[in-house]
Amino acid sequence: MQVNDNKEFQPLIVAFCCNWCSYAGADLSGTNRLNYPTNVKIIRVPCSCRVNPIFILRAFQRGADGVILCGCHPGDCHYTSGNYFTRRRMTLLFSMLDFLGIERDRTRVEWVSAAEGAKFAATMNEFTEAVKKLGPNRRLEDLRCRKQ
Amino acid sequence: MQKIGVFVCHCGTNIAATVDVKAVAEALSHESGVVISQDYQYMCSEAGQNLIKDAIRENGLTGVVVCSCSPRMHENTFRKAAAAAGLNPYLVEIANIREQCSWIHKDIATATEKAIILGRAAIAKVQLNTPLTAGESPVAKRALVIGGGIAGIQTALDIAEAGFEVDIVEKEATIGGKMAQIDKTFPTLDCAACILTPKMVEASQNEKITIHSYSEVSAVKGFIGNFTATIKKKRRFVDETKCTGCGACTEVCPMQKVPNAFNLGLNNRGAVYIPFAQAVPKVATIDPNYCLKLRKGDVNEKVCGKCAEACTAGAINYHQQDEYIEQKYGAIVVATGYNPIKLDKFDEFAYNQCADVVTSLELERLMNAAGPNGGTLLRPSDKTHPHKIVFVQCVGSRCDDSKGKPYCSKICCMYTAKHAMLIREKYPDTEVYVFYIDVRTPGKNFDEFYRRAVEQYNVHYIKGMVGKVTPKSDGKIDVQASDLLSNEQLHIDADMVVLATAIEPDKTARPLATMLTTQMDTNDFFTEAHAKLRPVESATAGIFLSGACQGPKDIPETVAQASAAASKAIGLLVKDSITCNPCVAHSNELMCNGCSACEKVCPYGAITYQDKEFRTPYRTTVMRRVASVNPAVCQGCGACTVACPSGAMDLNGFSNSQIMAEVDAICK
Amino acid sequence: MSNNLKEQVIRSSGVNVLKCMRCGKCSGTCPSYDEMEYHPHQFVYMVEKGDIETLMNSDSIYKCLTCFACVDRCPRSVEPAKVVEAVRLAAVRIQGNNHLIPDQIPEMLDEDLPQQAIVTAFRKYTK
Amino acid sequence: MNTFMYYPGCTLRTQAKDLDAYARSSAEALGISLEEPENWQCCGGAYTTAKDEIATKLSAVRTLNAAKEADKPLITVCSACHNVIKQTNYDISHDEEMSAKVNNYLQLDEPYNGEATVYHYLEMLRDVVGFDNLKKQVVNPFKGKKIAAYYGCLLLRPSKALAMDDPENPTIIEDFIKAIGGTPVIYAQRNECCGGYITMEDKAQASKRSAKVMDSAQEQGADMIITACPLCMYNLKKNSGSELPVYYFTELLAEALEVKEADNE
Amino acid sequence: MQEAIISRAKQLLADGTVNRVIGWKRGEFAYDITPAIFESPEEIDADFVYDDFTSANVSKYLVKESRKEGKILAFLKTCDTYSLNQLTKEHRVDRDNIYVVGIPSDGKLDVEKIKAKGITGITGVERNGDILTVKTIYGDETMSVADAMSNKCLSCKSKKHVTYDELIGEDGEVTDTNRFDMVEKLENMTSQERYDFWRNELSKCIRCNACRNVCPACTCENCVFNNPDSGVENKAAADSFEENMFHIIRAFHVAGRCTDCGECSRVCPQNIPLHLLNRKFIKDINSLYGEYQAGADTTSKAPLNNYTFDDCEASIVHERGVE
Repeated sequence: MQVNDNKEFQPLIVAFCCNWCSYAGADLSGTNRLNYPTNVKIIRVPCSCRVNPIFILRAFQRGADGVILCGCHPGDCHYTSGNYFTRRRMTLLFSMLDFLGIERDRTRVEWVSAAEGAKFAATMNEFTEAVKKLGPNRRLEDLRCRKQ
Repeated sequence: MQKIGVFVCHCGTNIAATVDVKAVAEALSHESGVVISQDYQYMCSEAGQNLIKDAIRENGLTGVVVCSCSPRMHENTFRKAAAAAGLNPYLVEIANIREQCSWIHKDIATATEKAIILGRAAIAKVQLNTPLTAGESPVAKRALVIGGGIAGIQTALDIAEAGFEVDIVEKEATIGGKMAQIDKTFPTLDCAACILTPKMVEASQNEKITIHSYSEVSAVKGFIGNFTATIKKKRRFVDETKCTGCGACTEVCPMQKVPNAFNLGLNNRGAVYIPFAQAVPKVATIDPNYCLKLRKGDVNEKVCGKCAEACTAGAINYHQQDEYIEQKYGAIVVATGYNPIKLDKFDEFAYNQCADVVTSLELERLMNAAGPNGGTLLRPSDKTHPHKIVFVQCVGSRCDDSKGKPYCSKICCMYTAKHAMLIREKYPDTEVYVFYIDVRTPGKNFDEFYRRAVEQYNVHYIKGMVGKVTPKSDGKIDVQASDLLSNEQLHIDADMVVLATAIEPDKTARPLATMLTTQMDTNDFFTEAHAKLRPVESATAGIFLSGACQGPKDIPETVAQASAAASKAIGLLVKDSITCNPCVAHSNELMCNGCSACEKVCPYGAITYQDKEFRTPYRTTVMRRVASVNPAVCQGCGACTVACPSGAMDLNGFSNSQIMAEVDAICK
Repeated sequence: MSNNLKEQVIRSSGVNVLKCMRCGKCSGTCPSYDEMEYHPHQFVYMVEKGDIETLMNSDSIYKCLTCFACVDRCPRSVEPAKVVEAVRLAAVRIQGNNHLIPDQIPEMLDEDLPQQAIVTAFRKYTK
Repeated sequence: MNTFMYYPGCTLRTQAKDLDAYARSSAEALGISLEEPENWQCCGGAYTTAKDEIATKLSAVRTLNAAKEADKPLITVCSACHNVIKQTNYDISHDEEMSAKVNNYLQLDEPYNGEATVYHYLEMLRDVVGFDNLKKQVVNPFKGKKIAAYYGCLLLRPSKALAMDDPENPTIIEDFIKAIGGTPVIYAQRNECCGGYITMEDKAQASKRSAKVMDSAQEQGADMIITACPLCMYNLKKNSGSELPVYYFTELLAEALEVKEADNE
Repeated sequence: MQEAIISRAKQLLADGTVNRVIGWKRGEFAYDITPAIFESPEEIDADFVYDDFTSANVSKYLVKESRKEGKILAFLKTCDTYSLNQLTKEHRVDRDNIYVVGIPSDGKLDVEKIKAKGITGITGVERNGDILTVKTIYGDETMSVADAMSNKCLSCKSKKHVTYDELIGEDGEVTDTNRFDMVEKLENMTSQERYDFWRNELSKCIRCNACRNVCPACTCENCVFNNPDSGVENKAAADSFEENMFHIIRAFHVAGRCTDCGECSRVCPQNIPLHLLNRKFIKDINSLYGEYQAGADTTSKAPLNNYTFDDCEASIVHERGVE
């Protein structure tokens, strides 16, 4: 969580992006100068299927307010099948987080190809807004990790 | 103790205009482990790289973080620079502060703040980087080409030319494929046999090439550089080494009612046959479904046996069995080709009801000098000369329903123009109508060719589609069609109808893809590794694609792709060993459960298991099943790392602790 | 108006006219082709353009035999006969626009005419 | 004994009494019991493909539901009834919106969603009796008769819904002809429309269509033509201008089984 | 039943089919039954117990035991056979080294439920149809069997043994239970209500690891929570997040592998309904990817190691029902 001058809540968003599609899509939105908020910080992974649920929980533990996972569109995975596994894993994980009462809008999976710079920016804008509306993550954080 | 160097790039003003690079360098200099933090105009320039190299040498850096453009841009540049200065290239990390920071944000304060956080994440990660060395795996200097059509032949010739052994596996009794059945080729109208058969002979005479005809690949194991294939040589009841191809057996065979597959059943042949005069290998084959002796079941019975009597070379062997050959290959090229689809679902065109409604490939045989009519175009029904011929385009292509194929078969527009032209040339008294939806002629000299058919040969091209073909009692065929430009429904009294039948991949392609763990699309065409940039490679390393097995193609395109696939295969075969991407998975045997979860999600079959002995307390040991990753096969996706419940499986370069360190640094 | 009509026809027919690749096979196969002013492929194209009223005012809508030859043979699964039916319904549903009125029936009858024909014609021409 | 629910339809009660009578007597001879549903209504004559018409489809659903409740397959012999009922059944089981609307309207004890099985009489002969079996029961075969099968449009199309035979190269009536000892004549117009209901207002068009069918059959040397549809029968006989005899397939069946006179005095 | 089991165990030891038996013996109290290894008929006669309190699933012990010399005899209730099958599928046990005798299970008793009726000093029980006679040092008490039945048996999913070498008694069928009712009830709550429910439950966790230690799916050589490289190493929960983390990850790790044996909740000293987490995954898997019962066979692909091209998107979670 970041607090800026006018004290509007600024969520911290962690975005996991696969190297081949979504990270390149993020680069493309940069190349095209398409703005999205500074709240979003990208972590590069080889494939969306590299993202362990533990990473996502860890981000929430350390104070992230939203976590989004981006990968190649189903069928386009550089490694042929990675994102299909991702899709099942994340569907079940998100469903479980929802079951535990964690706000469902804090998590998201989006397929962004290397050509979809505009979609990447739009997705990040939307997601940041959605998380902003939810307010700070309180239900799934480690109090010891909160910034004083 | 870590000694990390941080290098912040201005990228001219690309970064420096929105990110206060000096502030970033300053802030990052306070991070733990950082011993030097500098900024520079252009880090990727030679001077910039020298800055990094000098810093590595002078400060004995253990890790480098470059805050610059996307790693997709210059990661390799900086890795090379590090390696030149003696630092393992995998100890370099990039913080992307251009594409993912300066270019998308406007406010300098927040952009700078974000750049610092991204730098911190890279520093946190690089602390956990380990030096990686790319592994090596040997390459067997032999290629396997599956399919002996023009694609397979061209690929094999090119590979052999480069000095490597090649095996062609062809399921039919001869190589040559579809091109051997074709009469003339567009857009030059030279005779297919005249340009193909020399290549077939060349292939058979090339000492580097081994042709396994009447054979199929029954199993493939291994990985790039190191495949093992099992080839099943089907029994042809003729000893290939003895048969001289004299054809005496084919003449004495009393069973002459076998539909001649080479002529698409338009005439008959014997139960023992040589597919066509220029067949390679020119060896007879007995069809056990028709041979009077073999059909009996007991070959010892005194039935027929005329071919054996006629064969002076003693090549006929009724007792022959299938033979299996196992061979190691460094590269595999798939060239399984295509077939016209079955037309059972399109009987509005009366293909099954009228002998004079033929497919285009059948027309090739009907017009071919070596075909059933010796090159004179005659109606199959009554052997009379047709005076009005209607061509129907897109039969089974571009369909949205289950009857046909959704794609354009690509070659039909051109071969139809060729057929029309050849007929008009040879039989000026024959009227030719072509019903088309679109005429697609992209290709060198293609449209000119089609225009010639219209302008010079006066072929009637009609925009519209045939709706119903009705054979009549007088032998004519009523073709009911729409003419969309004149907005009328036409009835043409034709003598023959030729259907430009959609083409589909050979039926053997799908089981082969499973065997090779390569991808296919829903139409059973092999999928290339990248639609634009890697068009002749499959996504599975070491497997290449040649010809129409990858998608509909004409001959020039097929040959071009065949040579391209060959050059890719040669590029692999010239190497004694291949360098593997070191960012691969590895399993910690002490933690591995041997549960096979990782193996199940691995798209490359890179994970195998073995039983290993482990020490347990009190000097006892226990056998456990543990996973090991073949670094030559693993591509580093990381699917296994998440499937593994104990965390025994981890990924070099993107380890659990590295990613977690990034998460922590960002969330700090 | 015409946009509403187009929507109505598309909804009523359940046909996606955009799937048409303009091959004309429907018109090539249509047994009523010569009786029609507008032909099956034109129905599809004109509905796509939104030019429905022209079709509604044409006699062509009463010439379709609903034999489904175009439906079965269309390579793109467009189902032109369903478009014709939808346009005809749009026409006869207009008050007073029935194409067949009961008073006309007696003179059409002959002793062999099966009532199937009468029932069907009523279904097709009348609302 | 196999029992079916048998739906005759309106025309079989009036102009096509033969079609009905021979169907019944032949079924009896073949050991098939046909039960007529109570208070059946007209099928509607033509199936409205429009998605926004429900009322015109209800009577077919009522018939189908009667078969479902009786737990018997529904059998039809008139091509038009068959077409309407099969299309209704297909759509109601594939189109949720339609099924919801119909069930909302009908308020049956249990919603109807396409559970009933619908057979054409010919399908019953093929799939239940079996043409081989039928052949054995023929006492009066049509030896040497060249018989042309006329499918028309309603029996085969739309093939997705009717699913009776290959719509372009059907064999069911030809196989039937072989079973009763005749020689089938294949001709191109056998699956093209006779002109149908257009005969009401455009005799010329109906004549053109039916003449084309008859000519096509005659050209291939047919001695007679057989059909399952009263309207086809009407158009071919009345409008084609051809002298080629046209019969209902049931008539030939009854004759082959020698039950023709018994029921049709 | 105990006699039949004991006599069969002794036979199989005597004829050399097996050299060890895994069974159960009694602890300090009548209802305190724990798994134990027996190597001789004498040991069996002395200590072997099989009664209404014998709930413990012994299949997990076979991970280690089946790697030892010689064959081991295991008596498995229906639910235990699912666990063993799953372990076989994951190569965690050497099935060839195990001789499985399937025994019927008509439901086991939960002593806590008996105690909750105010009954103490229990020395034994006797079942007579639906009536349970509890013997205590203070005399006999009666209650209905159903009231004393352990929760996991109340929602028994199957009376059918999925693997065995021989059976004692008749085999049953897969049963149709309402085991997802509670999961569904929670799903229909609001997000805040669910959060409150789980906060209340999970905050009771003392990280004793009993759930992990008893779970037949948790047989990792080294648990990720003990692995210093995993980044989530934590041996004792220090705060609410870590309670969540432990249970979410544990449930996720057994998702698609959990046979729903219910041992986790049975052994939880804090009575946290941990099985609901597993059942939530099972329910989701069944509804999203098709019915799947872990342990029903040894060949099918686990749902999380499998996919289809048209699987639903993760957004399905965001689109459904109650927020």
